[in-house]
Amino acid sequence: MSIKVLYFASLRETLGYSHETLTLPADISSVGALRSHLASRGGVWEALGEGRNVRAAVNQDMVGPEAPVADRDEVAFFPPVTGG
Amino acid sequence: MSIKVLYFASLRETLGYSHETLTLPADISSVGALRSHLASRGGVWEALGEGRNVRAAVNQDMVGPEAPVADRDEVAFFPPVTGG
Amino acid sequence: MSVSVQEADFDTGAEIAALSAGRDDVGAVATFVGLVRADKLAGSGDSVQAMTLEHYPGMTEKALAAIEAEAGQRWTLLGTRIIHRYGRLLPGQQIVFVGVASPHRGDAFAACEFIMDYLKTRAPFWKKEDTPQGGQWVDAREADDAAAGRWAQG
Amino acid sequence: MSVSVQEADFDTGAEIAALSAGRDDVGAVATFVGLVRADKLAGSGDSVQAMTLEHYPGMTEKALAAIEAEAGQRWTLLGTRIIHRYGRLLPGQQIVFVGVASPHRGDAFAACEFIMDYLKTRAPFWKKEDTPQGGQWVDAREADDAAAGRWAQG
Repeated sequence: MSIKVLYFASLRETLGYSHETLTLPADISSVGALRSHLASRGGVWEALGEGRNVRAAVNQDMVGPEAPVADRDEVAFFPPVTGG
Repeated sequence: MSIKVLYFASLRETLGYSHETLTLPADISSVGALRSHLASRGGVWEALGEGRNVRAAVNQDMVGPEAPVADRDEVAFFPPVTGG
Repeated sequence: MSVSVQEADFDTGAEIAALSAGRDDVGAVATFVGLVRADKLAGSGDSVQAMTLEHYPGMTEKALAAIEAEAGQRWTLLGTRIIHRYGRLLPGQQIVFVGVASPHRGDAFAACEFIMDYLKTRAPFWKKEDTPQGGQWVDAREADDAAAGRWAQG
Repeated sequence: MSVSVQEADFDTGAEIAALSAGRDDVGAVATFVGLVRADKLAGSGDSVQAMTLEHYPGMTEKALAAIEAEAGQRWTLLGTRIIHRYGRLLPGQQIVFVGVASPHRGDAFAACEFIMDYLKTRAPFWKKEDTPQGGQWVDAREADDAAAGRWAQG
């Protein structure tokens, strides 16, 4: 399964990446599982770890950790929004 | 005691007066008493009678019937306002 | 803080700009513009063709200034502006402008709505609608009293 | 009904006029303008010197359109307009415009405040303040979550 992952704002700066394309193991099928998978890279990626205030979107809709992730999805992680 | 009385909107049209200057009997010292005094003229002036929806101001502040009326005051009677 | 009662139209963009001009502490400007609607008349196919606004010169300005002052006591405001027109107005034309500047949006929204609700029940304006059957005074709405009543302090 | 996400400034007067242009059924236009404040920074005498707004192109427009559509389902609206800027902005400059046209003021005010509250918590924008000590991301405010929570339907 191949997906695109985007990072924004402080998370983008911390990770040093604005986006990446990933081939995921078959057992990673939710946003929460993807996030844990990324955090397990260690180092700066712990910014995605449990307890960090990170929001997610799949295909440009904000979602919770239980949301499914499918092939070719666009998944984004970012801090709570501060527009307006 | 001499006062000026103003009438506005539908009340002005009904009465046929926009204003008048009145010399009041000494026993008329409140807005409510003045209103009854005017209504007792009969005819179109019954538009100021009890039960009619009329508001009052003394010296350009909206007041209730208990408000005092003093020499040289400007008293106004009008229907409920409909601006905005 | 300023109030105008006038026959002339107003420029909403210029009024909004003036509320934050030359300062850097305004984070929020909430505004309201009221316009003449061509409402259908009950019991006929006709619509309102124009509206004439009468007011009580002197008291109008005093009432609007008092409403503005009360809003300034209730909320943190950096500027307020009230403009109300009188005279003959056509459907689509502007009647009233209320603009409120504040550091924060909550105060700006609340104060703007408060001013409109109080204006509707306390400022001495009266509307008369021109219809094909002649002039007809607009009745006060109980909903406006209820809206103003929401702001009563316990 | 229209949404713009842009670097360019906007003309509030023209946007307000467009919300009732050519129609005679709009009685109320409620608007909000958000601006950059030169807030004092905690623990220093310095102030915010500029702000850079980052956003998520594509999702931003989608989120704003969804908020606008939800407002249109909750209230009787005749037009809505949302403009949100991104890029570098200075204190006093405009960030966001929300305008809502309705027959009646109650719906216009409620929908305008609803859109702002939802925009603050659901639209993917992030602010970074320029300070003499460098860039600093703005933290989300719990008060904004609480404001958006008010509109939850039971």
